[in-house]
Amino acid sequence: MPSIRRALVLGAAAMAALLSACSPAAPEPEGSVLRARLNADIISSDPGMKRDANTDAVILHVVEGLVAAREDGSVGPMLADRWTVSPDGRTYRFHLRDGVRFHNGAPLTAAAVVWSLNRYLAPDSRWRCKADLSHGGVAPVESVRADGRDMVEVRLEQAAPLFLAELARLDCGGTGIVHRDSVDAAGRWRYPIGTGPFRWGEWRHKQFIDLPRFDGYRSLPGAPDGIGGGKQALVDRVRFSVIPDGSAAAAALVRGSLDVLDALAPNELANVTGVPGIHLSSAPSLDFYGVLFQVKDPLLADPRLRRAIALSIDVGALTRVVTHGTGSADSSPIPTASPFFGAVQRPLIKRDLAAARALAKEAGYKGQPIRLATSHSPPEMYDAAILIQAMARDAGINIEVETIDWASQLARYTNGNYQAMVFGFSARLDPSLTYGVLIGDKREEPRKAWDTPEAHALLRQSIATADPAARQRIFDALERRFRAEVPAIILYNTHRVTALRDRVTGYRNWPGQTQRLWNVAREAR
Amino acid sequence: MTDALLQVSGLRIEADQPGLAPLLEGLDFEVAAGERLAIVGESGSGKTMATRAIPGLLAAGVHRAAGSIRFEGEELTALEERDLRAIRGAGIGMVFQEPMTSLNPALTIGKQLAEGLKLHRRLDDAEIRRRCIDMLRRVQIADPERCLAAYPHEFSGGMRQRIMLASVLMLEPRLLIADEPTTALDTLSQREVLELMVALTREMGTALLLITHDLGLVAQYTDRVLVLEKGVLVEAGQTREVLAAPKHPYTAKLVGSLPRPGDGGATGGGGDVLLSIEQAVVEYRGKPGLFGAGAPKRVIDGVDIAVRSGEIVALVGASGSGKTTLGRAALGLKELAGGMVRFDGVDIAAMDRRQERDFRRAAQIVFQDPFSSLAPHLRIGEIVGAALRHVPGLTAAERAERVTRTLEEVGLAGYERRRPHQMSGGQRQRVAIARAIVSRPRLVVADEPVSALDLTIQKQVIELLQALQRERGFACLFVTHDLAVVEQVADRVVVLEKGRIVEEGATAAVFANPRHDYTRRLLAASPALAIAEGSAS
Amino acid sequence: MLTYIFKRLLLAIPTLFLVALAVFLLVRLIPGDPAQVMLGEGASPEAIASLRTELGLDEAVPVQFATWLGRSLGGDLGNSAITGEPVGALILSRFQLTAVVVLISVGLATLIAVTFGLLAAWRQNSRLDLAVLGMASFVLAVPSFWLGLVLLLVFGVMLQWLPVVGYVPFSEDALGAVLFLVLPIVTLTISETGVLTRMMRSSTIDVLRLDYVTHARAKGLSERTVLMRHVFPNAFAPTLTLVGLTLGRLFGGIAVIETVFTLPGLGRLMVDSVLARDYPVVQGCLLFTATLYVLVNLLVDILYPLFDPRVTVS
Amino acid sequence: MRGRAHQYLGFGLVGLLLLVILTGFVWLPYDPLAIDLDNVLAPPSWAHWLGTDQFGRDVAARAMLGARISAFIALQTVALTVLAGLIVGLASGFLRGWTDRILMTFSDALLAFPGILLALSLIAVLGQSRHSIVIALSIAYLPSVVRVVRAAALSIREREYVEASRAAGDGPLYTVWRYVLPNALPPVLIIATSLFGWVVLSESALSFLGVGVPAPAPTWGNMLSSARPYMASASWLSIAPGLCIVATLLGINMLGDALRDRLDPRNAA
Repeated sequence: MPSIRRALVLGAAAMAALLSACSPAAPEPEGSVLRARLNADIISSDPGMKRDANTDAVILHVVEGLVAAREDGSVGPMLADRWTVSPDGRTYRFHLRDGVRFHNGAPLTAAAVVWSLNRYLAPDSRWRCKADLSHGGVAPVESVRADGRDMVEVRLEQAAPLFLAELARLDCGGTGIVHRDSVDAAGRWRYPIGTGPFRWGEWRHKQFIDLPRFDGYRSLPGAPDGIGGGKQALVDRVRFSVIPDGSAAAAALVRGSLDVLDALAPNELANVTGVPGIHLSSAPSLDFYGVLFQVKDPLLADPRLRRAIALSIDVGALTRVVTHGTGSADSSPIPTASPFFGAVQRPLIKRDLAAARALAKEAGYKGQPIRLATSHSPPEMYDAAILIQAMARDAGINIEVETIDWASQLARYTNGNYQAMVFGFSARLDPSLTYGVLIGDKREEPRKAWDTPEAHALLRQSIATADPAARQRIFDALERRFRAEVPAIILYNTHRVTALRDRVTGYRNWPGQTQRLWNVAREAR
Repeated sequence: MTDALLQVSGLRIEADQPGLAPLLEGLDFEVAAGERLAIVGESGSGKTMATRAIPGLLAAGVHRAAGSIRFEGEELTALEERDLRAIRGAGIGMVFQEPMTSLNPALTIGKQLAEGLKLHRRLDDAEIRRRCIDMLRRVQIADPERCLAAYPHEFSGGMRQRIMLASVLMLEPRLLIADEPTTALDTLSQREVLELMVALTREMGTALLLITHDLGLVAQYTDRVLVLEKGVLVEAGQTREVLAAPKHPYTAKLVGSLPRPGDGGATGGGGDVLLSIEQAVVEYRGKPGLFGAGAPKRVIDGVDIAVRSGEIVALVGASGSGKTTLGRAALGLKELAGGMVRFDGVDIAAMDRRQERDFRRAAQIVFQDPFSSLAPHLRIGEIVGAALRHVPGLTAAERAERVTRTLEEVGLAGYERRRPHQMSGGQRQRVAIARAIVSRPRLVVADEPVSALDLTIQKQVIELLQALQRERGFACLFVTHDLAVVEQVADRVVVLEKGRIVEEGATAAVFANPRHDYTRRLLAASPALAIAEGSAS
Repeated sequence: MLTYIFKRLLLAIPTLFLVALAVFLLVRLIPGDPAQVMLGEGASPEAIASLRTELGLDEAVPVQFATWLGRSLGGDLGNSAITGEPVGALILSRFQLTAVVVLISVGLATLIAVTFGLLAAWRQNSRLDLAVLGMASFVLAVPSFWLGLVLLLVFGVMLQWLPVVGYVPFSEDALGAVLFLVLPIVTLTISETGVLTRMMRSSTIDVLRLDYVTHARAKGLSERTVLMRHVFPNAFAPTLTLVGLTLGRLFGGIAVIETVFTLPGLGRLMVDSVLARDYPVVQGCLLFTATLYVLVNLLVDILYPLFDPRVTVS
Repeated sequence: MRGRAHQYLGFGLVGLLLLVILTGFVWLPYDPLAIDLDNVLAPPSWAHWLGTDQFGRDVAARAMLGARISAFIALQTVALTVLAGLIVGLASGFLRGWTDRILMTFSDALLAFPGILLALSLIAVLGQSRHSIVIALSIAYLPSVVRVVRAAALSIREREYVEASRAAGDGPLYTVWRYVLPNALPPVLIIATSLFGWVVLSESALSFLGVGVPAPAPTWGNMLSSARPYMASASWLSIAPGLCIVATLLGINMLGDALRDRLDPRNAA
């Protein structure tokens, strides 16, 4: 018996040791804290290098670029308060704002900007926009140089109307300008020392990222607009908690352990709507979801069958159910919130079962199964697949849903290894970029769904054209071709829905889909 | 017997499940202080239940329905559990049958000995220890100090039963209930434990209630005897009188089934050598160590035995002598590490397929445990028929016919469709015999074929085996620890001790004039022989 | 004893090698790779190719395996392909939490199971036994994540007694951490109690049938003493083995509970890493849990003789 | 008595399950795959006894079809695992020696693999389908069955009737087939019933982690996991499949207990 007791005592001691062996103490955040949620941990703190949407959202609180995306998709000033473009469209001269300082107190200089830009464009850089801004890209940069203390000059190899839009791209970290001390002596990344309203604080992996207020922040004048405009940190600290599970996050919000629950999954809306003390903020996104077809597949090579499937789907009803009434049904790749969403883009493809049957028959379709790949990331893609399967069944089209995990889906998307696939594309601010994800040469990039010479030509035109009216005409032409060829069926654009505790004020959603916690206040209770 | 120590009257025990006949009915008996009383009966007679009811320790599922139990004038059935506990151990001690399970494997001997004393006598630890050591010495445990710190599994069955005895008698109870205390032990330990028990109880003036199925022990160690049959007391009286002149037919049957010298007797067969074991060595692999196997343990060490056709050779020895292993080796079921076994002159390890098939048919075995030797999922007909699988040229009908006839011969006509669990132990052993003889073997190895059976059944099975052997004339290697049986059946006897032959010869000669000390001890320890001699004198 | 431990560890080497090889091949058989996952939907083929080179994924698989195995033997499990954190440190930090939850839960479950299993068996067929057996069977039939969700809903959301997210390490906010861990621990405890209780009950019933229990009663010992001294240690030995197996299983597999309660534990790390194709982390985790499994079983075998001295370890 | 009551409850619940499955072959209240977008998340009513899900599909019909699919997956898995387990376990336990050592090393390696992760990776490799789930779960549970069979084989090979078979000149394969296998079946039968329950639970846990049986085919597991976001707002979605799982497992476990009592040698007549 004593030996048993000894064993128990030993066990208890071991447990106590384990308990106390946890990481060293960190002080409890003081002052006002705004708590927001991320559904997954960020991947790195290096803007636009190793990234995903969460990473972008967090990093954009810390760093700022020369220019910034505005809510209407256009580009406005940020660190540069003004700029000029040479008549040949190849030289951009940016004037830096006065009095802007990095988080370490160092002033923002042209030299710092040049250093940052060159780091992004360096040969070994993995910056997301590097390919676009290098030789062969949409806006190839020839050189970057400082002109005095507050002037930066960028020369391009050719005129590129999309150059500023590239610089403002959220998924490239807004081309955020960081201080040299963000990397160590060996050139390895440490953490971002930027100019944003919040400083880089503590990143506890898979748990949280703390961003304290930057007291020396110098705001642009005026109202906030997208990533730009007037920005102010109204709380002492922002904490992004990593909560992968949606239900748990909703419960946390209901409990009051969260202030801001962004990117609320549509199927979890019901958990927070109508709960006292919680209100919602929503805005349409510039993303789009749809079904991609592999036009090289023997069965789906026939556009009539693709059209038949499109005609069998009730896009409106599907959108309502899948997005729980939050999304906008949209048959065009151009999002409803885009300024280029016009009369040609607006009409939805109407469900017409008789026409669908007729087309399928014409195409010689005899009930061969069509495999529709989908995943649970996000769950709406899965729901959409289920509905498409059920709706196509009504038109005698036999779709088999194939659920795979996100990484597998991504691999198959990249290789073009699918018959049909429900897929979503994150927000692109410019329609050329939106079409760019669909149009491409399948031999070089098998992931591109649409590969006809006419589409290539129109896309190239849209990139080279600066006049909005001319561009609209190009996009209208693209739209007509798209609807005739049906390389993909577009279903909807989501709305970004954010649930907030009532004590949180000033939060606004925007089409860029990132949560913005500047200008947001939290009343003490 | 006015001041009886224990008075049981009108005891009735029933199963909890209603509607069943009582398991024990109207039992009356008394035990006087210092008296030695035996309760005998075969399995299912209710003898164990009767004694468990005394201190109120009936197993779950049965209960005392009526009757009174008075111990030292006190009515036990009326006592509270708490008061009853004060009597258990201190007043009434109990020793159980199975030495392997009656000591707690998780506690040291010292702790198990001490806990009774601690409970019933207020003594300090040093005194308890002193008494424990003293008691262990009295039950002849060699190194009592070391024993106290040891765990039960470190001891043999006989030693454990002595330790049990020590732990019970240390409390100096007035009554000791010993339930088949030596049944699970081999002949030698059996005698030693019983001698000790009798000597110690006599010394302490403790009454002994000995429950057994073995009339030999009754005769040797008790004053009075009660005979139970199916829950009813059929006869009671002075041991000597009851055994010499049983009044009840059941008692007579019990007494009649005791093996007696000269009974039946040997067949005196003996032709050519059929089986010859030459310089056989059997080893068990040692525990595998980190680098290869450990040192092998030699259990049979250079044994020579020859069995002639038609002869019965008994292989005797205490447990651990290697007799069972040798029986298996004779049939090639245990690999030899040295020497060889010849059947009809051919080395069985070097047989070709056809020879091997013939050998397997010609040499059969009957196992000790009728519960494990019959495949539980097969019918009797299939079990017996399995032995004919390798007999060439038999049609299915002929095979069935032979099975039927053989079952008739062993007295189980019409049992083909039954399954083993529907049969009694004796019947199963008959099936095992049928399986062995159905292929008309020339050699049967019988490995303790009756030691797991009740006495009356033992007698029937032995007689059956003898009759068949006489009729068919097969040779038989009869492995047993029971010398009474040996004397009854064997032509020759081979005595095995620690894997070596210590004595061999014609049965009568060895019994009359044992030359080796081990043989003499075996003979002396055999209670059945003692009673035969006792009643003769 | 030391020889025995040494020998057992030596025998575990082929097992662990097999595990390592299997996981290494398995993760590479799954479509998709970390480079694609990290760069996402809009990445250019060149970017993916260059990242693959950087991660060493375009070397031959046997070469990759040899390199990884060699480093692992030296104690270096490599760095996460996604975040670049050292895998060893990552596993340890996540394992602390899982270990705390699992150890406390299994400890509590064992305590409950032993108490009720013992009592139920002691009063076999009584109302108490019926209730215990019924509860144990019921608990065994409830999916643990469902149980967790229901508890979360009731105690976290409806009654608001306990926090639902925001695990903080003990060192930062001991009370907060304890409160937060209540629900996961309760869920896991309930889930594991069923099978342990049934095991304890049936092995107690077996022990109660043995002679030494009757012998102990025949000595006049009280029921309490009989149960605690004579029944418990013997009946506990098989349960202990089961506890060991349970520990081994749970150390690698409370991903579901961790998902429900948003715990940054080892199970979640493994599932996330598989889904993100973070090969080094998956490999490291598997090697870690497999080693742990071997060690826990070794520990049980070493502890076993305390309860059953018939079994010796050498 | 108690044992009886449990047995009857066990038989009753399993009988109910069978009844539901069989009824499902001839009659379902609605087409379990048909969506009705005007009637989503309807609470239980006379028209829809158990309500409708987020696509307006009838929960009762889906639970009935789910019973068939879940039970079928469990049966397939159990059959596959038991078959493989018997082969490996018998080989290991009867032959012993090197065969045993090698097979046991593999089995230990499998055991040391966290089950859920093994299933997750295997399903990712094989592609998400019913077959993958059956195969993955079979592999994950194989060592448990192997252990049981091996232990049984080890003990049976020491029985005297096996020796009797050798003494009669039977070859090892015949001995295994005729004597070892039939007597190893009772413990296998008992673990098979437990296995059935584990598989139902594991399938639901896999669905919860997103790799269960692919839609639109319903299983209790994927119904439960897709009901999860509506736990608070449409609780009927999770109650029906949850109760189905609990009832089935309860029934199966009690049946297993009854079987155990029946097959326990101590309780044999």
